[in-house]
Amino acid sequence: MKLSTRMVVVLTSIGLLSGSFLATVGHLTKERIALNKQREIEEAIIQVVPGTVSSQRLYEERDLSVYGGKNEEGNLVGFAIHASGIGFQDKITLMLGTNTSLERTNRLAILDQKETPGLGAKITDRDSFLKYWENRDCSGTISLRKPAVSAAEKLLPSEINTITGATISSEAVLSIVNSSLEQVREIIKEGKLSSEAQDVN
Amino acid sequence: MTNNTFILQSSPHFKDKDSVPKIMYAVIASLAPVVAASLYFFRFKALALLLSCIAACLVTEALFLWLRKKPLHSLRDGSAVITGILLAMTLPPSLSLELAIIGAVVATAIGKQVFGGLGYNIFNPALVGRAFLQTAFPVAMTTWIPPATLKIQTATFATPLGNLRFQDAIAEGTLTPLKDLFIGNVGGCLGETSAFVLILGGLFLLSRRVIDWRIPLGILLSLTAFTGAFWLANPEKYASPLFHILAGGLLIGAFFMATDMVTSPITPLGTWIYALGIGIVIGLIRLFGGFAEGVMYSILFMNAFVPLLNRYTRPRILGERSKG
Amino acid sequence: MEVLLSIITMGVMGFLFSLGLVIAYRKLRVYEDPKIEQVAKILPQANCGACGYAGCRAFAEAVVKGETTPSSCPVSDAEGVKQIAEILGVSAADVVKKVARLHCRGTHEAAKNSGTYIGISTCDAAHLIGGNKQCSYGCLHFGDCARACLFDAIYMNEEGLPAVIEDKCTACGKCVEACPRNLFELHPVSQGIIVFCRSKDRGPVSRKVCKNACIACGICSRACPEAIVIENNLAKITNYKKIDPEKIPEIEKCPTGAIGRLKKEDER
Amino acid sequence: MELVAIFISAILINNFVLYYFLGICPFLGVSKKIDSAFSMGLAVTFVMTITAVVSWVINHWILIPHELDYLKIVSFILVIASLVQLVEMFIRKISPPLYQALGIYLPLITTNCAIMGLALLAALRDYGFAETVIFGFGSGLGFTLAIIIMAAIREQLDLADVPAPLKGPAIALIVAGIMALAFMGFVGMIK
Amino acid sequence: MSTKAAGQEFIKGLWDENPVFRQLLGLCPTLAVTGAVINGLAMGLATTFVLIFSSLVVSSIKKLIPSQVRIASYIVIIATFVTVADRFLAAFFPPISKSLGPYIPLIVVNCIILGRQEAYSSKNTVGRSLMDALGMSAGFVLALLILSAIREILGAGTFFGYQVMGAWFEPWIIMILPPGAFITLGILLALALQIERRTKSRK
Amino acid sequence: MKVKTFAHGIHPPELKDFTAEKAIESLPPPEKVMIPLLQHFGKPAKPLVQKGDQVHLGQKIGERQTLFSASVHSSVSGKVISVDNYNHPGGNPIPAVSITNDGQDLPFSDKEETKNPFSFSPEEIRQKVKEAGVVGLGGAAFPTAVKLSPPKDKPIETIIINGCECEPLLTSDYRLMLEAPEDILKGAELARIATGAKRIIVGIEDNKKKAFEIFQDKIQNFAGEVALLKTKYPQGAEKNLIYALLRREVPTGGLPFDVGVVVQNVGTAKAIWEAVSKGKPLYERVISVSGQGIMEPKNLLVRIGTPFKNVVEFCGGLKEDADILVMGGPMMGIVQWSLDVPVVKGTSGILAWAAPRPSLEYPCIRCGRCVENCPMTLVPTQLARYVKFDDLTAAEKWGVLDCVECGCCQYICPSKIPLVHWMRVGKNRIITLKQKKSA
Ligand SMILES: Cc1cc2nc3c(=O)[nH]c(=O)nc-3n(C[C@H](O)[C@H](O)[C@H](O)COP(=O)(O)O)c2cc1C
Ligand SMILES: Cc1cc2nc3c(=O)[nH]c(=O)nc-3n(C[C@H](O)[C@H](O)[C@H](O)COP(=O)(O)O)c2cc1C
Ligand SMILES: Cc1cc2nc3c(=O)[nH]c(=O)nc-3n(C[C@H](O)[C@H](O)[C@H](O)COP(=O)(O)O)c2cc1C
Ligand SMILES: Cc1cc2nc3c(=O)[nH]c(=O)nc-3n(C[C@H](O)[C@H](O)[C@H](O)CO)c2cc1C
Ligand code: SF4
Ligand code: SF4
Ligand code: SF4
Ligand code: SF4
Ligand code: FES
Repeated sequence: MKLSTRMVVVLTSIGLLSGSFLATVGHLTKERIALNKQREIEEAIIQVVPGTVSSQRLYEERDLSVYGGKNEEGNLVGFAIHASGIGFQDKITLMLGTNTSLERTNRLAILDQKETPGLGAKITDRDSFLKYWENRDCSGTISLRKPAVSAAEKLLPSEINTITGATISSEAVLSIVNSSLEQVREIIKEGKLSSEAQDVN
Repeated sequence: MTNNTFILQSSPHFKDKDSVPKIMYAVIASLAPVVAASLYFFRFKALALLLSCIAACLVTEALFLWLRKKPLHSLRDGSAVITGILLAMTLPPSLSLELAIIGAVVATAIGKQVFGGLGYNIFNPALVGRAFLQTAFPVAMTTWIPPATLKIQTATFATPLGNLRFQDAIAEGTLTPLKDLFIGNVGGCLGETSAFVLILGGLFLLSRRVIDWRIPLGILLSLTAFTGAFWLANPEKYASPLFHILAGGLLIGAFFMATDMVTSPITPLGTWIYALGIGIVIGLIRLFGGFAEGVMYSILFMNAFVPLLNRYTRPRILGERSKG
Repeated sequence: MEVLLSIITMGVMGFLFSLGLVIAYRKLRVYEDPKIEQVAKILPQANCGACGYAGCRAFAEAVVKGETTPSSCPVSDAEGVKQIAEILGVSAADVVKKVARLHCRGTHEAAKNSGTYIGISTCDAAHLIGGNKQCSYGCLHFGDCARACLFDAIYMNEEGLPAVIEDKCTACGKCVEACPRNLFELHPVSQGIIVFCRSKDRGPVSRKVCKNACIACGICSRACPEAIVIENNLAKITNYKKIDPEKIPEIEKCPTGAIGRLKKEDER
Repeated sequence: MELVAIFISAILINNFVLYYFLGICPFLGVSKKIDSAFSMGLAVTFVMTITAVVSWVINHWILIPHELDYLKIVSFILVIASLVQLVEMFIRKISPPLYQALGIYLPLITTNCAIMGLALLAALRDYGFAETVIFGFGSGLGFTLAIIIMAAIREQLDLADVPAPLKGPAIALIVAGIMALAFMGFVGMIK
Repeated sequence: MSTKAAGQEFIKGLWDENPVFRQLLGLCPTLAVTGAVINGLAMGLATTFVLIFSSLVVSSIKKLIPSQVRIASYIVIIATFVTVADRFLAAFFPPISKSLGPYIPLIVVNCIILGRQEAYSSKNTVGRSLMDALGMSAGFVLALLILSAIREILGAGTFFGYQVMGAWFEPWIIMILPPGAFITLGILLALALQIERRTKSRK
Repeated sequence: MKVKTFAHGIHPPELKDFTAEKAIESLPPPEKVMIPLLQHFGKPAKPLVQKGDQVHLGQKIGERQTLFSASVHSSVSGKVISVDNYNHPGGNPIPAVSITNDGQDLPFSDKEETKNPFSFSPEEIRQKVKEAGVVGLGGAAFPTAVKLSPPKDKPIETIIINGCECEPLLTSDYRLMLEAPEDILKGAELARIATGAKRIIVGIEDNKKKAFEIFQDKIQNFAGEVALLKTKYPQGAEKNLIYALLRREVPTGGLPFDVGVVVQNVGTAKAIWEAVSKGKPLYERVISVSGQGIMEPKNLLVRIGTPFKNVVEFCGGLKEDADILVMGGPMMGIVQWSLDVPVVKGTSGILAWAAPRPSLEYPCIRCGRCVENCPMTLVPTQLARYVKFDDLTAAEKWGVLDCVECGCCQYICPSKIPLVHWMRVGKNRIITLKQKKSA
């Protein structure tokens, strides 16, 4: 065989072999990976919209998705807003649960962040920062309380305590929440929230 | 006729009396009012931090000299003491001594000795130590206590710049008055609170020609221009250049730290670029960055450019035709 | 379907890629004589430049192209030269092993200092201001030669003079170049008699500044006039080959020891 | 996120070398002399920008529509490798001086994680076309900035009394560490 | 191949030819994923997997591949195994996959792997290549473990996620961040060089 | 009057009081002179005499060999006792003619010049200067005849007479300016004629006001002016002087010719006058013997070839604590380790003092003072580092060859780094390398 032909043949066949091998592997893992992703979302929805049994994706664009959580009867119990934005150093992705009228928050979950450990990373702290987000008034914009107050009762209904030493991260979370709420209201007003939403599972 | 034995050396045979230790001790002398002010405002805490930083710097330096089998007399050149003093002067008064010592060790070891010791380091050692601490212990390094002279009891206390950046001080009308900034009756790092003593020390260094006047001048000019532009455009949102000059570590940085000869350019043009660059970066960080204060970062950032600046700003040799 | 698609994609990519490579291979191949690589492997890789080329690789290219001969590498030993010659299919020229020799015995003790030297501790720097020795011709003791030697063949002995370790010296000549006073010269290893002085001062002067200086008394040249003459107040060996071994004891009667065979401390 | 923000962030804040640790090999290997560092920086910027374009095209025109996600790694690396080769040949043909300046660095870049990392990060972040290109170009500039500063510092350190075991890569890494510290000052600037 | 020789093939990767400390290869992942020991270990194992299988494949089909397309073929082979590793982690260990981010796919450009194929597998028998790959991987894993242990213990006070430092200990956050990674690796390299110089001068 | 100057430079202590007010005395000719055959910049002269020959005062004993060379003349009458290597204040032994003085000072030729010197043609002037072996007395000892023969394509416009004497301690030029202003100006006028220049400028530092006033008075008869210069070192360095007076920059690697200027020292000007008007060869010169280590500092007219020993003894000898002996000025002079060296044409002074204990050398702290003060606007610290680490290409690129070795950088350096020594080592290495390459 001529050298050039051999080159072509060898590399092509390696490509073919690799392709088929990968296709198999890809095929075998595809579902599981999709499942993992979906489970992550689902768990987050269940966490931020208590009472959810099944959920549906109602809207999707980059950096913003809206899910609807339904209870056993199939009634909508709240929205789960999946949004992201830039934090102190890198992207923060979160999921916010609200009631059906978008007036009160249920809970907040941080799905992904690369903030400074021990500082900005406190936004994932369930016992402090995330706790302030439970059951807040979000009919207007939510604001930060600076400096933080020790007793949570002193906060206004639409206020969140700032993390001491991590104002930037706190503000980042706040602005992601506020702007996504704003967008979702806009979307609802324009009637773009899909009615025949796909089931998440 | 004569039994004199003579010295053999290359010309010149006259030499100026100034020497490295003399320069270093002049800097230490100029820091005396700054140290005194820090002792006055922060009392015992300042003394403890100061002494432990100096001691840790000297011990680390001695250790390296011993490891590298170098004569110990260079401990006496005063540069390690300056590093210790300046590091201490840039620490928050509430910092624990262990952390301060870690900072001093890092300053001397990573900031200076790994490069070969005095004269060879690229980055300002004291600031390397401080930056290390700030990144390693961000909470401890941004927790402030009020000066002893204020006689107030609060758990958290903001520095004038923190107040400006994170507490919306202008909108709330709680911006620190310039007079307090000038005298030093404010929170902040040990040595940065009183603008008055810093200017005193700086003028002393300028008059002794120890530091290059271009550096403080360049920093002040570019910072004034930068912050001034925003202030003029929107005084409701941005503080005045004078506030920016008097608040925070600007003066100690401009007079004592950016001027460190080892880590600043040797050519006049390079020095200008370096100084103007520092001012601009400080402005950027203070106005738009994630930190209230940017002096440390901007000096370190521009330190990194110094070799490049030295290389590309070589003065034109007398009689050299300009290229092109 | 999906599997098929991926197989096709990969196959096509592999095909295209290999095609590209084939073209590249055809168009861009640069021929290099494999001998160059072989020769380069044998060379000592000291990259000292003594051969006159920019490093061993350049020398290898030159040898293969026939611009120079294998034995022009002063560092390679006879074995190496032979190997290279075999690769090239030429015969190796005979190599005489040479070694660097110092022409000075101005030890700390023998040669007087002229003053207190303050300055850069290199020989060339000291030489620029006239040196730190009363003798203007002798060794300055700062060891530029030892630093220049890439093969660690020179060390500064306790008496302040450089000593050559014969086995390590490759006769590259770096020390010859480095010495500002030209005190080194390459001699065949077998070369027995050496003049250990370069002073052109008149006898009384040289005697005053250095105990071991040649004082041009002429004992050596009278002992062996066919090979040794006195020139510029200094003994000079005009023809090493003509030195009669029988006369060596006679030559070594030199009152200052400025001529003779190597002594123990001159080499290890 | 605006394009400007992506650009500045790629240069100063999320610098490829100093924040993502990508392209450390050329960063340490080719930073001994300013001139070669400069050429390397240019070559990387060039290839990064092109890679950004091409990887976006592959990802969005072939892989995503056909759900061939698992071919991403293989196809990116193959395409980048062949692309670099092509570019090399092309430059050699059209501009010998440019080839002189960049040529020897191009093959080095093929197996450099900065390039591959760029393609993967852009895909991971779901950037649009313009964003990807700006991201690629900015990251290249960020790399260039870092490597030039590093080269100037190392040229200076060649004339310094650095302790023997620290000479070379060790001191370069420590310098990179302090540079990373200094660059942290810009963090938080993009919101 | 004698067991002794095999042992040597293996041992050299640990120190004499340690890919990180001695050859300065694969520094990007070394720096990037060593913030936590678990990540370092996962990266090490993934690399090991890719290295071993690529070496096996390359050394067994080396005769078939013309040298002009060898790099390209190696890349395809390596990329295939990297994809396998990547998919596997994503499917079965999603949290690790997430925290390693793009660095698993980047194994494909890890210089260690291509370098070993070039320098070793393409010239040696299957058995020797296997031992070499094992040794190199062990060396790589070792380096990752040392670096990540230092970083995690100092940076978070934990080891494999378990608290090992007392409550008094204030974690050095810098160690988890990029500057800490660079400086620690720089110091480790210097130490390695110093040890090497010592042992050499003793010899 | 506005004082002219240039940027950079330093202010070392002047210390001119030792000898400024001391009139020039003649040193009695010694019993034996050793006249080196190389006392100038360039190639050594070829000896014209042998051991045993009888020579007269002013007789040519060494013939110039090439263009860049100068002839050498006997400074006494007597008998040649040897032609052999002899100590030279430059450092390394040089062939020298040793002559015993018979005390007669028999002149070699006594034909008095009758023609009006100003009516000589340029060529005649050059010839006479060449015959008289005149070299620059300002330091570099460059053959003056060469300086008076500018290339055709470089018209000369100005003759600058360098009366700066910016080196501390030295006062020989100052005394000459006070005692022989007319000879100097006449010499300058001859140089003007020889080069076809239009005018003469005499540059004098403002610490020599007396000389300045005398010259302002005398210059009336000549086509020229006197300029007052700031007292600063190195005001007398050619390139800086030209810049200070004319704001012209001599191109790097170029000569004053390139900007239409010839610079001559005051002593040289006087020597030109004497050579042309009296046919007197350069066999004696004025030197300052000064410094705290000399018993009685003096300005002396000394025969070339006189051993330093005789000169110093005439001035009362050395003090016991004197531990540095310098030929030339303290900034650029060359150290001597023995008094057994002859005065040469380039000897402007013999100085001795007790040097302070040398302070420790520190690493460069990059204070930039050397950069700020280098009159050539070089970057000395970087140059020294390049030389130290043997990066000669970089050193050359950064201009090490443009260094005039003035010593400002080393004077001012707080780290006490031997910067000038490094420059000299660097230049020497580069030049050796180049010679090797061209060979
Ligand atoms: C190394 C380092 C990391 C930091 N990381 C964060 C972070 O992740 N999130 C954050 O909001 N602030 C972080 N900060 C602090 C901010 O820069 C800024 O000082 C803080 O947000 C001000 O908040 P405060 O007013 O509550 O002190 C960090 C500071 C340092 C020195
Ligand atoms: C605002 C300003 C401040 C200055 N401050 C100083 C100073 O503190 N020290 C100084 O030496 N020169 C200072 N200068 C520069 C001097 O005015 C002068 O240009 C310089 O010292 C010239 O030095 P030289 O005459 O020794 O060459 C300053 C210039 C300006 C414009
Ligand atoms: C640093 C330096 C200082 C000098 N100072 C003087 C001086 O003070 N007076 C002087 O006549 N020449 C001085 N010279 C020499 C002049 O540059 C120049 O060579 C001389 O004036 C030319 O005249 P000549 O050929 O008659 O000696 C100095 C040279 C240098 C490099
Ligand atoms: C004007 C001046 C400023 C200095 N500033 C600093 C400083 O900011 N930080 C420091 O560690 N050392 C400083 N030093 C001391 C010394 O230069 C420093 O330790 C060197 O960088 C060590 O090589 C300073 C010295 C001088 C003369
Ligand atoms: S430098 Fe001299 S001693 Fe060393 S190997 Fe070369 S010739 Fe021999
Ligand atoms: S032989 Fe030459 S180079 Fe060697 S120490 Fe003596 S003077 Fe220096
Ligand atoms: S570098 Fe040369 S010209 Fe410049 S100050 Fe130093 S000695 Fe003078
Ligand atoms: S004057 Fe001395 S210490 Fe200052 S920069 Fe120059 S060489 Fe360095
Ligand atoms: S491992 Fe990242 S460039 Fe080599």
